[in-house]
Amino acid sequence: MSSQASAHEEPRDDFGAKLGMWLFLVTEMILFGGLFIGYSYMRSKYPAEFHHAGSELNATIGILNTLVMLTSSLTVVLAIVSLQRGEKGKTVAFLGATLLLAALFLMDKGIEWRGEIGRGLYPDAPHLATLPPGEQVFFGLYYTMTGLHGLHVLAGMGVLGWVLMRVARGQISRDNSVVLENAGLYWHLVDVIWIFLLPLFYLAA
Amino acid sequence: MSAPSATASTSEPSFLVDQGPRHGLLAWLTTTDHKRIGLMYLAAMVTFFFTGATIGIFMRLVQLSSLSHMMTAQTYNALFTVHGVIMIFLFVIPGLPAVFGNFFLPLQIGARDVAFPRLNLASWYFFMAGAVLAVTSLFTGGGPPDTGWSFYAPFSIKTGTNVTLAVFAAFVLGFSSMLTGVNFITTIHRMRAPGMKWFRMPLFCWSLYATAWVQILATPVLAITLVLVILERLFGIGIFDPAKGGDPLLYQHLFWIYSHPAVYIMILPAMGAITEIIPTFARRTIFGYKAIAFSSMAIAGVGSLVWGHHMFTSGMSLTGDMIFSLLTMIVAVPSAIKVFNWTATLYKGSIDFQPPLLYALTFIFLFCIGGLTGVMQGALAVNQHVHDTYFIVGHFHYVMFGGTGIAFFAAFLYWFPKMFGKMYSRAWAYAAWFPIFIGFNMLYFTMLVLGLEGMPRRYYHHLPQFDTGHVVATVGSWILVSGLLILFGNFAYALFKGKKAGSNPWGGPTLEWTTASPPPKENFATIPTVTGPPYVFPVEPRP
Amino acid sequence: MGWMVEASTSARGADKVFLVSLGISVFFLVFITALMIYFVIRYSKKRHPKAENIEGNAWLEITWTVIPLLIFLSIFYYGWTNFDYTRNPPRDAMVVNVLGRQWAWSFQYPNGKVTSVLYAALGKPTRLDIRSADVIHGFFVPAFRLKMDAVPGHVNTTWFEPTRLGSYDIECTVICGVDHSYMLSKVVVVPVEEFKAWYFGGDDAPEPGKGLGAEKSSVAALSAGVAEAPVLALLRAKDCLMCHSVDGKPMVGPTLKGLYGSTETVVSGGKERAVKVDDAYLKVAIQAPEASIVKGYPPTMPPAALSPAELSQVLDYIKSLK
Amino acid sequence: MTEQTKPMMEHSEGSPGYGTFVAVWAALVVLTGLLVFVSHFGQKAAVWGLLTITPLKAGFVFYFFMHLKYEGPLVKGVVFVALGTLLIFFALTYADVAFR
Repeated sequence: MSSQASAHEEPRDDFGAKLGMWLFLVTEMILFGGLFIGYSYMRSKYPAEFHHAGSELNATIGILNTLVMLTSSLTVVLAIVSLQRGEKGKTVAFLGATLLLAALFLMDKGIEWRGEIGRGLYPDAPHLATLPPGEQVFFGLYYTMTGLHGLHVLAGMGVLGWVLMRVARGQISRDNSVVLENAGLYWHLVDVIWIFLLPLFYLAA
Repeated sequence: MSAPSATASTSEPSFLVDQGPRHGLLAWLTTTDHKRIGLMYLAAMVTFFFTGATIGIFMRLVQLSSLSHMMTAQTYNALFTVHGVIMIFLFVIPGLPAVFGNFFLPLQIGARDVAFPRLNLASWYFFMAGAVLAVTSLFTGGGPPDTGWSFYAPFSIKTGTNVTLAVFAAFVLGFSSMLTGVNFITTIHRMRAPGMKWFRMPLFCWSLYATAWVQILATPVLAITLVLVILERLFGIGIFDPAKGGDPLLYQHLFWIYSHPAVYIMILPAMGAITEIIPTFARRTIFGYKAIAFSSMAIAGVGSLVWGHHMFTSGMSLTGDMIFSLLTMIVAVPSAIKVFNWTATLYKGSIDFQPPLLYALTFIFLFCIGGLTGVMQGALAVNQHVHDTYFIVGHFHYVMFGGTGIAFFAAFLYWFPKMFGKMYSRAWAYAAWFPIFIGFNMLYFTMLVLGLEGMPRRYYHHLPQFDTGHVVATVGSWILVSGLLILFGNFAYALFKGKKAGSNPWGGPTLEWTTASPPPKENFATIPTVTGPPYVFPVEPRP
Repeated sequence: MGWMVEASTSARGADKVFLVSLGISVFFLVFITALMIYFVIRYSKKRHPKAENIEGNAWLEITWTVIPLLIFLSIFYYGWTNFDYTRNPPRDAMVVNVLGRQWAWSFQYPNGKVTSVLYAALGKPTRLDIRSADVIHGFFVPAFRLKMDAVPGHVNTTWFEPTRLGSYDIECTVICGVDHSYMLSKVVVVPVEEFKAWYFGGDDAPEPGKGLGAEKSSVAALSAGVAEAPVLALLRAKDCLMCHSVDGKPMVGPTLKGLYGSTETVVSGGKERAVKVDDAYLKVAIQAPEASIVKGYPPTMPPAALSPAELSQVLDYIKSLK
Repeated sequence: MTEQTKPMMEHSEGSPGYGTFVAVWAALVVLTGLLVFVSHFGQKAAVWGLLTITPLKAGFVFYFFMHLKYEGPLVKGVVFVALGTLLIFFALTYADVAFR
């Protein structure tokens, strides 16, 4: 990691890289944690409104997306196993599958958002303004949290796509699998966050 | 360090000399050398500090009743907001960790660099990007924000000024802070020299370690809070807007969950630097090494749990008031422990009263006033009176300026010869102390008194009974600034014309003093092996 | 605190806590400072050339951990009891609804009377239910050592029992916009009989507190409407001056100064158009404001209920403000 | 670089195969089904499901997918500190919210 011109090349520190990644994930956990605090604060303030507003969401899409997300997490972890066993073809295939699933997830999400926006359920919409205050907050949180999660999915796709390319070119192999492992850690965290979002929004009713 | 086994050979060129393929400014902007990055932070921060101070001077001038027409109330509100944003996010929070932490953490633990040098450079760019955004927010949109640096909702979501961009700037700066935290923790865990056990680390490193944890655990909450403010302003998501069922108190909780621990991000590295200076000039080992190390961790831990004391008058539940007041009292204890340990370190030493020690002891005095006024307002009944008055303004300037600011100067005086290989004029460093000390107390002690009399903070226009106090404070601000100019003029002069400093002008015991001044690019010719605790005197002379 | 007025029971309690914590603080500060100075002189290089390496002392460490802890905890407890007192109003307290808005306070009494200065009877508890109409404000009476924020969406309660006649400052302590520092008022503490005379009197009941020095303050003069043009009193009574200034200062709404005859961009029905401000426009803008809001201002003005006579009076006044 | 050579050995030997992870995935799907099922029994059941099954699922992902099972005490400690801090943030916020 130290500069190229260095006369004293440091040995690569894979554990250090992983520790750094975990510390970064800590910041992500707390980032969403802040939103979870906000959610629980508001839910304890407006239990009935949250219950009612939750019924406006399409639980089927939410559950479907959960399955997509869980499966994509599986394919990433399988990609790591195959990389460590030196099965490059499988690694590429698993990562490709992950990317496809991620795209499917975002598509689902897009369809869902479009439906809700079509029904006038978005911040500052005239229809939403007629609903009780607690429900407006529910939708504010819903768009913020799923939107931020969606951005993380997008970022994760970027990272995994980059890793996929480098695996295909042979630049990432079993000797430096820590890159893929770290990308995988990030993806799993995105998965964990969705695991929490499902009951908070879709199963609240 | 008792007889570190290796030292730098004097033949290697210093890190200030370009050694890569690139030269000049470009070499600096693309460097991954922690020392160069530290200096780049330093250059930026000194600039911001003087910008913030200039704004402060103007704020004081307005409070002279005869000059109150020099600007409108709107301009004044913008000034105190910008003063707060610059000083807090661009100077005090990153000040010691980003400048001296970057420069000296690897040197003190005997490493060649931090764990992620490129990430370190990225942090600097995030920092500069945030700074540029903050400055841009002054001249675009609806003009500079006028909410105070705390951006309280719902005012911050209603005002027509350019809060969105300013808040985004703070968000980016938070990113820089978090990445630095990740970097430092990994560095301390992975890069310590052979034999550098945890309890052989210099205490400055301990304080950086504690700080880094707070940076990681608290900053994301600020990030998300600021994102919510931006979304609120752009899309009206309604989480903080009472008209839509939102709750301004939720904003305050989230904001202070970060921003109180931020105070400890500011003060912990300052305490660490002081802990380095005192044993060096007392020529004896630190009193109670473990107590100081653990108190750093305790401050980081308990300090993250006291945010509610900013909300005693907000209508929080009485239970909340009680718990947060109790925790606030408890967090004062580890700070007290440190003060006692520092004082005890002077006992039976052989004190060499050099400028860094003078400033370090000044830190202790001013920090005591800051800390004790903190305890006073942690008492609920008193808080109710002094909250949001000049008492608070005085208190946190004692902590942040008298504490972190003075510690920054002390650290700079202490490490300047190591960083640049030059020595400043000690006589002028002493001379600068008098106006700084006198002006500081005239300015901020008066504020404490004004606050008790009922002068609210963030007031463009004050009631006539506060006239005298404001005149005293304003005159104090002039004296203070003249001292600062002498201090930094001295540094600037020494940078170009200073006498050469040896590798260990103070007789410092820790590893950074075993290498050349300024250090070579690789820090150490061979990585030292550590065989004992950090503060061992007498220091054996280097071969 | 000799130089400050204690004008309520809560002030007395708060000051006691303050003095105790101040005493402890000063003691610690002097102790540490004196010790530092003594050590620096006594153990200077010249007097004490050979340092002794003392690594620590467990008993000493424990002592200076436990003693400060106990002291701080007792300060906490003492502060809590006096705080608790201000948060639990007695049942017989008169309830006054306090409303903060940009940038004025108003006080509504149980019988419906509304004032811009808070009247209170000596020795009688007054409970304050504090609300805000827009952003957060802070309700602060230094002489009572009492502070409570006005938070939109919340009702915050506190109370006081005045122990001294007089008029005391009310200040806003939370930054709330451009005129934050002018969001001032007074608490006027009067004898019970005087308060009753005003409270139970009709609209023409004499203002209490004359001769207490209240009228000396510029704020009180403003509020009492002394020597004000009648039309200004009308504008104040209709709450116009809460949002519009007459001296060119920007507030929530556009200033009235220099308004007449100017050309403004207004938004109506989502479209922008330029309008010359004349009698016709002003009449619409006053009576149906939501139809055409000047660009850059929030659409928050309520229609003003003015009689035709009053309306022409106001129009003439606006014309006169060049 | 120094004394922390212990955690370096991690998963290189005895690292789990495809089967383990597929089994974990199946368990996660089953738990999701259970969560949805439970949430049909009214608000109270849904909240209890949220508070018990969801952390369990997250725990599975952390423990197996994110290889926490195979990490040394340091990484486990990092996660523990993060979750502990969040928990305390929640608790102290509720010190206000729950007693209003």
